[in-house]
Amino acid sequence: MTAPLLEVKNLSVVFDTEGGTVHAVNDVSYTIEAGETLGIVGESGSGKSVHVLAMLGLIPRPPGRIVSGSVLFEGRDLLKLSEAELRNIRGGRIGFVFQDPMTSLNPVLTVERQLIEPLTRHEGLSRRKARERAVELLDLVGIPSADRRIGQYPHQFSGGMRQRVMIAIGLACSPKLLIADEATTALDVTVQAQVLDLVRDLKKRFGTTVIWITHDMGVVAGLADNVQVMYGGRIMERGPVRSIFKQPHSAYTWGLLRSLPHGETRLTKRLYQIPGQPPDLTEPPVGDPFAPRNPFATPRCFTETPPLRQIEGMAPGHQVAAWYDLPALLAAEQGTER
Amino acid sequence: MRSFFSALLRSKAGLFGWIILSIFVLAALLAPVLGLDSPVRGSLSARLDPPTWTGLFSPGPHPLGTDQLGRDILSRIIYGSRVTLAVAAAAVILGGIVGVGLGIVAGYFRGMTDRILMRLVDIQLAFPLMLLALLVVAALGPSLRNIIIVLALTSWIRYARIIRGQVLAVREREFVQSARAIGSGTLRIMFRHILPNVLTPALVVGTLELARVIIMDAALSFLGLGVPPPAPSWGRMLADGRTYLSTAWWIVTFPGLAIVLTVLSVNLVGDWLRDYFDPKQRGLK
Amino acid sequence: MIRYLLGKLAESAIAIWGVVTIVFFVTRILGDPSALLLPIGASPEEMARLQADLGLDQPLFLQYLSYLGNIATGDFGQSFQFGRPAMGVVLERMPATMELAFTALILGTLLGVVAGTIAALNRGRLAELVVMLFALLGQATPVFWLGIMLILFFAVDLRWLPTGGYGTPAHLVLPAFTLAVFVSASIARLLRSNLLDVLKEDYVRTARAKGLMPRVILVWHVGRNALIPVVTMIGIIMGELLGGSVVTETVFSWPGVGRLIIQAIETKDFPVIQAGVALIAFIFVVINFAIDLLYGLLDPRIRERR
Amino acid sequence: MTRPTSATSSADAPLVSVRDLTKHYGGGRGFLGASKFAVKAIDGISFDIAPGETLGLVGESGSGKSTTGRVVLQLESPTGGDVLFRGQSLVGLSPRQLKPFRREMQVVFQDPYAALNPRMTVGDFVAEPLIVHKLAKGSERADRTAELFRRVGLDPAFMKRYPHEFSGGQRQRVNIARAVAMEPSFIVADEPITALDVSIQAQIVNLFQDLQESLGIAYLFVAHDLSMVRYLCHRVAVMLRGRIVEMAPTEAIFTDARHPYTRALLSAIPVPDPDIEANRRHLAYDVDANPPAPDAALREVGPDHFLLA
Amino acid sequence: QEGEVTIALRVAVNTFDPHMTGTVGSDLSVLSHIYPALVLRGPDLKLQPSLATSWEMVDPTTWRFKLAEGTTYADGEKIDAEAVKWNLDRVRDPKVGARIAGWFSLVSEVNVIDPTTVEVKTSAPYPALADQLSMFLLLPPKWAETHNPATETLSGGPYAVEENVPGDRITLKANPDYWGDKPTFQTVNFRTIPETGSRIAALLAGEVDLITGIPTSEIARIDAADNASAGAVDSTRSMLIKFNHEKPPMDNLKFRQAVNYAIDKTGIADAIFDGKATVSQCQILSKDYFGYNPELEPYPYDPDKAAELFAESGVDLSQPIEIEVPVARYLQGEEVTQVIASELTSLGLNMKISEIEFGAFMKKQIEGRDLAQMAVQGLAWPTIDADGMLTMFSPGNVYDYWGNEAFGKLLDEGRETTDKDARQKIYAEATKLMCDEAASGFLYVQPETYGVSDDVTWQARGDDWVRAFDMKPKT
Ligand SMILES: Nc1ncnc2c1ncn2[C@@H]1O[C@H](COP(=O)(O)OP(=O)(O)OP(=O)(O)O)[C@@H](O)[C@H]1O
Ligand SMILES: Nc1ncnc2c1ncn2[C@@H]1O[C@H](COP(=O)(O)OP(=O)(O)OP(=O)(O)O)[C@@H](O)[C@H]1O
Ligand SMILES: [Mg+2]
Ligand SMILES: [Mg+2]
Repeated sequence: MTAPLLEVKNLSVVFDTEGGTVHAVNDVSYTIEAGETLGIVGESGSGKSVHVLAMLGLIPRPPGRIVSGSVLFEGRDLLKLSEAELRNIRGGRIGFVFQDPMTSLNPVLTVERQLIEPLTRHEGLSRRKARERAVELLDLVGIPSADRRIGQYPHQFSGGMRQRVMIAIGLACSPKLLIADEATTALDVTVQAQVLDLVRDLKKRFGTTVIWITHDMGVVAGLADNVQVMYGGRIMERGPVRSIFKQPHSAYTWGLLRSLPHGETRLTKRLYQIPGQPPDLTEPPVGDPFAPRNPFATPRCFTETPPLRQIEGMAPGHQVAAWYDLPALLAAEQGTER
Repeated sequence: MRSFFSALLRSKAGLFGWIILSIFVLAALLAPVLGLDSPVRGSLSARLDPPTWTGLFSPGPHPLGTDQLGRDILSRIIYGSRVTLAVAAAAVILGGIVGVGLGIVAGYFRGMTDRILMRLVDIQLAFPLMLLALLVVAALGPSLRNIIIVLALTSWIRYARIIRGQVLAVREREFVQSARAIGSGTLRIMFRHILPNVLTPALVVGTLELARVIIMDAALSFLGLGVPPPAPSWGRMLADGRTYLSTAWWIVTFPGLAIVLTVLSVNLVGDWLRDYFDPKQRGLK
Repeated sequence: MIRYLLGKLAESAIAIWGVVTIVFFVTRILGDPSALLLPIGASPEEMARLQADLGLDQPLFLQYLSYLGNIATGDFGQSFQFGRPAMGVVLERMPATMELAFTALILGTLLGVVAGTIAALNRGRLAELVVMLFALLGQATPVFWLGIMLILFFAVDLRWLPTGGYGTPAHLVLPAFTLAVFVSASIARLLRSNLLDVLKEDYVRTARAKGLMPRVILVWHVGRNALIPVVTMIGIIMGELLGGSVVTETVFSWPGVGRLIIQAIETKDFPVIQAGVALIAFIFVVINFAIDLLYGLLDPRIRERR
Repeated sequence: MTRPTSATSSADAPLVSVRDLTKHYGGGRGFLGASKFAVKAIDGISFDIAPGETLGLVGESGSGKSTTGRVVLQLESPTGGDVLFRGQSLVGLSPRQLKPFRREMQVVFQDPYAALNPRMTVGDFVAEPLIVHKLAKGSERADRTAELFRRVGLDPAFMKRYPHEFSGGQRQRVNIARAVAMEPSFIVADEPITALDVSIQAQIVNLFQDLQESLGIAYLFVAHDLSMVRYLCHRVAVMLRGRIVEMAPTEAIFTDARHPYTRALLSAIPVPDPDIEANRRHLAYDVDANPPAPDAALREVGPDHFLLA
Repeated sequence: QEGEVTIALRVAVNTFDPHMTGTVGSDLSVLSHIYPALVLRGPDLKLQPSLATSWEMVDPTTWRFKLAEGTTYADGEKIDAEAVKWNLDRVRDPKVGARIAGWFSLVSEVNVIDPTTVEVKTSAPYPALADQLSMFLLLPPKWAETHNPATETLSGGPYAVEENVPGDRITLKANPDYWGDKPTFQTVNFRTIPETGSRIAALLAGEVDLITGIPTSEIARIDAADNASAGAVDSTRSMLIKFNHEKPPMDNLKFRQAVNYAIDKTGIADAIFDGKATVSQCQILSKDYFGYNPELEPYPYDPDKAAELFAESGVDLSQPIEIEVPVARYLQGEEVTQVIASELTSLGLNMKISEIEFGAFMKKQIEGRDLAQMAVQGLAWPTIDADGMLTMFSPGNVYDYWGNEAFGKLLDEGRETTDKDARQKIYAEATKLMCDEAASGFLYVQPETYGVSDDVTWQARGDDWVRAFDMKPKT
């Protein structure tokens, strides 16, 4: 096999705040192959956004600080690059799409200007050429009469259209890697569905590698090849999408999936809810961060941090950070209930 | 109270500002018991005596020198802090109360009320401030009270404008709607919900205004319309001493220094208060 | 758009009406000018005659009505002191005022923008401290003090520049700089805090994520947004400079409208006070009109709202 | 529809009735007589909510769902139509006249953080309705507040804290505690779970359900997430461009949707199952091309199933 | 820089019409370079012939002036008896509303005897007429028909206006057609520099040749500079504490005397004015006035005596006593007021200072007749004659608060006679009465301070005139 497109190794990020040091990302490692779509889900505040931003030097510093790790992209360690070198990669080889299209687009600049910026910057296109390309891009993301609308300002676009503009910006320089952080959270389901169709289409046409961060398990199910579940600044589980959904090995993943209504109605039963509160990242717990909320936690979970590894019976590529064997425990439980 | 001091100790700049400001305020309060020379009576024979720093341990009779009438400058600065700080604080607070009040009313009720109040602001803005101050002082005569009124008059619009803008945003916040939904009265909404959320910008405007007002008093004094004598105000000392700038530098330098230090400390304290009153900054757990 | 412009026009008219009304009534509290206009020893009869000549013996309300009526035709009356139309007297001095105000504003804005930017981009470093200390001193130093110091140094000791007066660009340097220090201090402070706010905005992160050069981000993405409140501030400062540079004008013997109005206040030359204040208000309103349009240029959302 | 007589079943009388409600923004008198462009945020909608019932309100964004909630609560006055609470019209009442109704009707907003006053302790915030309506004083008030905290599953020790010290789920609980403080019979919940992450959504939805069971509260539940709507609501109304295009019992909507927009909406719900997702096809509905006809009216097409046609 | 001189004015020139302004220090000083006057007052404060070569009082109410021959304005218009008559008629014409009309209210008739002789009749004896005419500048009558004298000028004197930058400066060029002696300087600049410090700076920077109105403490500093010197002379303005006899306790003679004893006039003159001021000799006239009484001695500074008198006066010293002073009007007037207040305070009085704006002060004084118990004030009379000056204390005058009938009678007598010696005696009596009665607090004669560049010499003078013809280039 060739080298992976992106290899994150032992990435840790902290924020120095008045209230103490927030350990936002703890020892995160994973790889992405070219063409793969990785879905990242997890608790709010579990470090999903921070770790991708940190890779490209986009966290505010201070208070942010990368304590350790390396991020190899096409063989180069992004964390060791100078700001100038990073600038050449950002928006060029790696495209970003942020969550809120209203605040992520500059309200006082035309869509055209914001769209051609990466093109003139990275591809060295002339303004005229860049504009042509920008119109194509808008066309591509499905904005009707792109030629006319490109001269408008973000506030003249609807939410869904703005988000498409964001995606067009992310894709402008045909990046190898597209990182989308909650790119559809602000959209209603019908618009979200259109955006997702668009991304699928792009993947097919350009073979783009995608990191898709979201809360919506449904979106992940429809888009991702692999899923990575984060909690308390750590990766709890990662693996092929089917395997994660069908047979989660982490109690947290299992809890997440269980809290979703599966077409049942109120009359049938109460929704499952994960007990307890998310961890305080200024004093990260020893051991498995999820242990205090985990009904299956073993004593070891409270003392020793489990590594991300493949355990017996798992689908290929499926890894979990747990000291317990969830499917076995579940089976046992079902057995007793019967 | 404990959290107040611990918060203070955490910020060096804030601490510095508080200390300087406290020194001035304390000096102002304690002026009569400090055993100072009279700030208003001088001796003609001691006219324009330079500072006597014969050494820290044997200070001469006039550590900061005397002015053109032989009055002790140290004493005038300390007594002057009473006048200057009182005038400035009164003007800023008066302007603040009026400005914040009207800003909240305008922003909350919007519509006609807002339009009328904002036209008032326009009128006042279009009226050159310095000239307004001069006209009013000239018309009413320079007295401590009139100076305060004039300074407050030039000050309220800044609060009103800024607070109104903030209120327009805050009133759309959902907690305001929620307050309406539980049946809270207008006054309650304005004072319990909106006011605390616009207090920080008001505080910031206040600190800026305090500096401006002190300087404005100096400018009015320069034109002969400041705080009337014999009350020693810093601005007045500075203005009266200006003709002696090249023969007796100490007459203006020390009151000038007092102004700079006060403005500096007020700014630092203002910044600190903004953080202190922001619960987000306070109890980061 | 037309509706917007007409509305603005009406507002401006109201503001100017308010100003001329206030100035009318406040000047009347100033008292009777006849004692000042006549040489010492003038008899009460002479004073009464002068009052009648000046129309000050009429009931206040009638005076006000005829005043409004005259203003509507552009007539601010004869100056008591100068013996010719008050507006003419004021207009004569306007070029000097405008020259000083605009130079100081431009210089001060440039200084303030540079200082504010340096401070914001060097958060927590020495450069920020130095710049902010400078801004603080600019705020806390009375203009007359700075002015006199500059005169003593540059005009008396070094003899590089004239001590005061009006005419050549050399005359403009010191007064403009003195005012500019004051202007730049407020602009630097405001810009710095705006920049810090804007730097936290999501769209700045987007711009960084595009790999744009820092210069481009600063000028196009941060600068434009941070400048919007500064523009309002400039409007207010302009108002202050037009009428409020009295002190600078005095120190530098600059023959501006501010000093003229002060002189008119001292001698109770009502028509000149009224004409002067009204003219300044008018210019202020016009400038703010322009600033409103500039707003639209800077921020398309505002353009839209009209 | 036959009106139930009060003697037999007062329980079946609607708690809230909305009749031909419209709300237009902007508009007003234009300059020189030119009429300004008006946003018809809601454009003639009618529905009833029975005591203890949950009506779900879904639809595209900007279709007027939040506006409906605000107008029903009289936080804004409608342009036309009527809102009846227990048969009494609320429209045109002064704030003073509305005050007794405020005890009965409450609201929970989407963003739990924005809905909390950042400068107030959450204890004061939750206790505020008790003060405004003079329901309790002194230690009794503190006790009642603590009780409310417990009811929504929060530690009463948190009462002295400020909103920023809480997680999203806890904040939403605080909002709910405030809403139930006066034991209302009706709550408008405007996307109360959209801003929360999945694991917390379940907590809040369960809480809503518990409260309904114990206090008999009726909800107008606005949401994007149709699977939650399906879980929580008795009936569902689908809004499009300020109109209700379809309204039916929940199961009827999910199994027997008649309006093409409803179908498009349903088809777009992401399903947390890769197998299903892999073979999904989304139905498109171009609202611009097919806006709800201005002259259309709701018609009953099935038992309690209404369709705009 | 030969042939050019620059003079700093304290206030700007407002109008070019010499009949619409009585301000000597700016308007009239500048205009006196342009328009002729019948007589001029020299730096020694004596009258000199100018347009009028001689003049005499024919009888107590008739004056006759003999004019120089061949005198013209720059456009050739004659400056003859007709022109003088026209000017005197103009200034008295109520329709013109001349501000200085009051100076000539006693003039009843002006007759042209021949082209170079003009006769002025007054309705009552007016011994100071010639002095008054030294401030009266003559406009060209024909020219004035078609021009606005407020904004335009036509030279009839040694200089003509070359450039006028309103509020900033006026440049005068020598008038080549001037009928009199050639002026010393080719160019005269008047610059307006209101701020004292800036005026001094301009002198030291070599930008101006003459400044006036500087604090006496700066004289030494200017002297020390290598390009200028400074000095002071007595002005014609006496500083005094005006008592409001209508308000207690100022009606109490002992109290008034006590105040006079309580003030250290010499101390003020020496300390505040660096010895450049002269203590008033218990009268409001200075040496230059006609009618000055050389016999009087100032009240000595004697706080003990003052305390005694205060006690004897029976006045309740705890009552507040207000002392007013007009703002920025008199040289270091506010400082002097503070010294006075502090000296009186140290004797147990309850003093309160009010600085008020001059216009308000005048209004209070004349119309309101409501001066505070004391007011620091300076008085000068342009004709430098006891008649005008003392009249301000005679009953019936708008300025008077004293109401002393005997004093009023003396002044009436003085006005009715034209015999110099007789007048002198009457005024000696009047001034003595004022002194004995302590009619006011007598302070000092305000010094007229000035600074001159080393390029020129200037004959310092005590009235306000600043004129290039009093200056000469230094050789
Ligand atoms: N600027 C900052 N200063 C301090 N702490 C920060 C900062 N930015 C992020 N954090 C902390 O880092 C942690 C991880 O945040 P991150 O934004 O990555 O979460 P997330 O998984 O993206 O959550 P969400 O789903 O809500 O977007 C959080 O605990 C957050 O409080
Ligand atoms: N105060 C207002 N002034 C003007 N227009 C408004 C106002 N509030 C809402 N609107 C407009 O009314 C329409 C309906 O808005 P509303 O917020 O009710 O939609 P919604 O269905 O709640 O949307 P979302 O799902 O995005 O919350 C929108 O077009 C909106 O822009
Ligand atoms: Mg995130
Ligand atoms: Mg909504």
